[in-house]
Amino acid sequence: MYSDKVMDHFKNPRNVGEIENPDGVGEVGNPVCGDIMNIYLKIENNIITDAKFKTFGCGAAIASSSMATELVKGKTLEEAWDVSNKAVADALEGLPPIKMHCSVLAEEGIHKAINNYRKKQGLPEWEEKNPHSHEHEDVTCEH
Amino acid sequence: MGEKRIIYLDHAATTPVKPSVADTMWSCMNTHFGNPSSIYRIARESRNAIETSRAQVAKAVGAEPGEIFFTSGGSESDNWAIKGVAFANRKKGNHIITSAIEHHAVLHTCQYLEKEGFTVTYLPVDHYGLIDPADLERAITDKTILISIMYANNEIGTIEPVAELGAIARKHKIPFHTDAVQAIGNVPIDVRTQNIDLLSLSAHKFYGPKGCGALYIRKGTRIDNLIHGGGQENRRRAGTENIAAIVGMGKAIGLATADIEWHNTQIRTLRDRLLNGILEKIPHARLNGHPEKRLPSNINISFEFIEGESMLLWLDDEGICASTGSACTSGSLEPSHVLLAIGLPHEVAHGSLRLTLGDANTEADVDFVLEVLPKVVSRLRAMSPLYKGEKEEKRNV
Amino acid sequence: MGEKRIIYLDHAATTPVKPSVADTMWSCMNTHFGNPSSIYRIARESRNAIETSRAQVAKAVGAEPGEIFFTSGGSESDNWAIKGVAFANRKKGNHIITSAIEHHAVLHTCQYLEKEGFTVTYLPVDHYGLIDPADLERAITDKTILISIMYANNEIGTIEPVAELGAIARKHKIPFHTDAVQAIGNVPIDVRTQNIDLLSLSAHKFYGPKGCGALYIRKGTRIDNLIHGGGQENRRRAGTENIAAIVGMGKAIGLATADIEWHNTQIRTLRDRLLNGILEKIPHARLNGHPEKRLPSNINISFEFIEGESMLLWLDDEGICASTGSACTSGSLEPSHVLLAIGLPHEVAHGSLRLTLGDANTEADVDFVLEVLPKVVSRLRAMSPLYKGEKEEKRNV
Ligand SMILES: Cc1ncc(COP(=O)(O)O)c(C=O)c1O
Ligand SMILES: Cc1ncc(COP(=O)(O)O)c(C=O)c1O
Ligand code: FES
Ligand code: FES
Repeated sequence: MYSDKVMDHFKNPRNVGEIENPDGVGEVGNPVCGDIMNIYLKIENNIITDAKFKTFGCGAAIASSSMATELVKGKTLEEAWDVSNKAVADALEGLPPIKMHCSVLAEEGIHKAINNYRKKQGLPEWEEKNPHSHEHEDVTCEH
Repeated sequence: MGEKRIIYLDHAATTPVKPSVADTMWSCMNTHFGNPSSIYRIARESRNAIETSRAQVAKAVGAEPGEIFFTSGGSESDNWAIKGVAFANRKKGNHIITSAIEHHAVLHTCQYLEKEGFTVTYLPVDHYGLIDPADLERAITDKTILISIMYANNEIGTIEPVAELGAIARKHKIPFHTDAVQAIGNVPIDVRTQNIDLLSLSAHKFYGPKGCGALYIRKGTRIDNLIHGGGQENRRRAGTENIAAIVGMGKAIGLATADIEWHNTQIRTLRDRLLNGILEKIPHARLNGHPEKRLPSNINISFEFIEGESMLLWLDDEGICASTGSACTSGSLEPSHVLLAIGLPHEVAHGSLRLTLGDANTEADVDFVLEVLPKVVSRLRAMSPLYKGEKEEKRNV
Repeated sequence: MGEKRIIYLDHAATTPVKPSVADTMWSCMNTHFGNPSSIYRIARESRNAIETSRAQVAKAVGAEPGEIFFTSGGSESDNWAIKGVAFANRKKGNHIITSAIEHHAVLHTCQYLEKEGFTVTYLPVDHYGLIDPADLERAITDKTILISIMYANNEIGTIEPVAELGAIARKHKIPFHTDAVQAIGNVPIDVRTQNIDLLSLSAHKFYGPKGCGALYIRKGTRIDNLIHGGGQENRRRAGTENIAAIVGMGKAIGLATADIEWHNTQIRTLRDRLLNGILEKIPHARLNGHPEKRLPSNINISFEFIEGESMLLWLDDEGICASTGSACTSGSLEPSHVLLAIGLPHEVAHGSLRLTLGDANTEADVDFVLEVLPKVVSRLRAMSPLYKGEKEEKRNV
């Protein structure tokens, strides 16, 4: 069901944990649906110098968190903002269709953390291109 | 990867076919291929083989052979019982009573009937998953034409007070169906003393073949056919008989019901070793289902702060086959309707694990799980945002 | 009695499982027992095995794998197709068109639907058992929601003009179902070019296992489920998958459709030897069904003045397995509805014999039948009050 890459990031997740005094925090998901993702960012000079996560969720959710944090490390905030859920899924060598929403969650986690940082800096928040709507087959999750 | 030792703990999902049953089926497939409806000798041999099996199934539940009808499995049996009785009795009424924790083969069939103009009452259950007979009695109206309550639950293993429920149905002259797919072989079943009018079985749950089941229909019960056509199964279930599977089912049910007491003691001992070990070693874990009125092979346990699918993946990696009540295994949003019905919060239901033991499991299997599972739970808790760590653990234990 | 050589000539009733298929199933039963809905590795292996088989079945009829749904056999497939489409489209209309010579799995299902408020037109057939496409066109009303016409008849072997019938259905945008249980392996089937929306198959008719079939459902066809429950078969057919049988079916359909032309030539040659021999040796015998548009393996022949069952008993005594009407009608008083529909008088219909050849039959088998059958017929005619003896025979020949 899962690619080797997903299993690798599930079994050996990178960047698990919290950052002390993070510059940006993103909390997304809902325990009711079985998924919560917390993303913590360290940001210096507009560059993400460290990223960590904590996730309650399925294999795909954990692997997506791991991959997303890997992808944004070292990127500027603009570059990190453009890391789409598809990029996360592609980097994981694909996700089953019904698990795509777990990668959406990762994208949103990063976005929220970035906006949390911008807000603290007194900067205007960036707008979500596709506001939260990840689909589970025919049901769309509404929080 | 290499061949890894497999520890199969998902016997409620399906069981391996007993080698002796598989061999019987294989030789049956190679000898008794004649269509039992035909007139020549090899066809009569097929017919005899089927009738022997029918008698074995009948004996296992205390029915007459003429009351046993072979089907393609538990789902077909449930669908047939419910739709068949509902449509045949529509002139009398349109009300059906079932429970909130039935298998989907019952629940989705009832939901379908709701679209067809029937009204369905879904009885609630208590925290153990037990149905209160008084609730059943209260739910009955003069439009009630069918009561369908499962014998034992497939997820949490709770055994319902079937004889009592059956007695209430009988008193009100309403046909009583029970889905005994999980119960057979674990509980002594007697359709006469337990007032059961219809009962569903599925062979692959007791080391028989997949794709074969049976419906017991008490003589005199009004029921429409579900599969129309040829005159097989005394004109009640069309389709060329699956002789090999039917023979395999007969053999398997004989073995499964031969010595229930002894078998249960064996498996319960092993189960309790596993259950107690888990509860001892892992904090924030709770057993779901009734502590005593439960299938001897079933453990269903919730681990707070973590999610089921990720547990399963880790266990699979160690060669352990288990299942969960988390919706994430199926990618749907709602976790198990059974766990919600017994009052578990969504996030706890998501962290549930079902381990169901079988004949081939050993103490070594149990001890291996007791070694692996605590590590898996700790590892997942360590990355869970819901888990506040050691401190909370100490406080709550 | 001792072991007698069996000459099996009832392949339309059922076929023996090919040894290679039986072996595959046996080993599958012993290795892939994991419930395909589960998440662990051994379950994924089961799932892969099923998907391979689905692709094989799809290829055999020119469908997409996602349009193939496994069932418990031809009867279930027919019931599902007809009831499923009927109930799902009831708001549009309540009229169904089928033919007078369908298998009981179709006919009895239609009769059941008549009780449920549907109207059914049973198209007549000509003396060969052929349906006239113009009759179909005329029968269509704006309430017609389903057309179900079999591909090839199981008794007389006549092959219907399916592509033409399908084109008419398509033109009127009415779903077109065909029961291809007897046709597969004998006729090249392509659901796309033949305008087929639903198609029934049964594995035991092509040397696969009993209790396993498939329904092809063209993408976009509105159809209700017949067996509700778990999410198997893409949520359209509940029940734990019969993995071994499904794998066996895939393998068998691959073998059966690999080289239809060659296979047909072989079997037709043998069949014609038998048919011509019978017509030569036995007076007052006539072939039923179409002389050319017929299954290559099928002989259906009426012998005047005698009755079918007594023929079968004599043949069985010689080790020859044959049938009269369809297997499922045995034990009923009415002769075959198919033979009546092609215009046979009752008494002639009663004296009909069906011989259906298969892969293992040899010239020696045929010659043995040609030796035995004339004696059987003479013996029975000698005691028939209808038979006026030699003189009449001479007059008519
Ligand atoms: C034309 C036709 N349709 C349907 C069936 C039913 O198939 P099964 O007996 O496998 O259910 C048969 C054979 O019995 C048949 O010949
Ligand atoms: C309680 C119960 N009922 C019905 C079924 C359905 O049986 P099957 O999958 O054999 O159709 C199952 C198992 O899946 C079950 O556990
Ligand atoms: S957070 Fe609810 S499904 Fe995504
Ligand atoms: S967390 Fe539920 S599907 Fe991924």
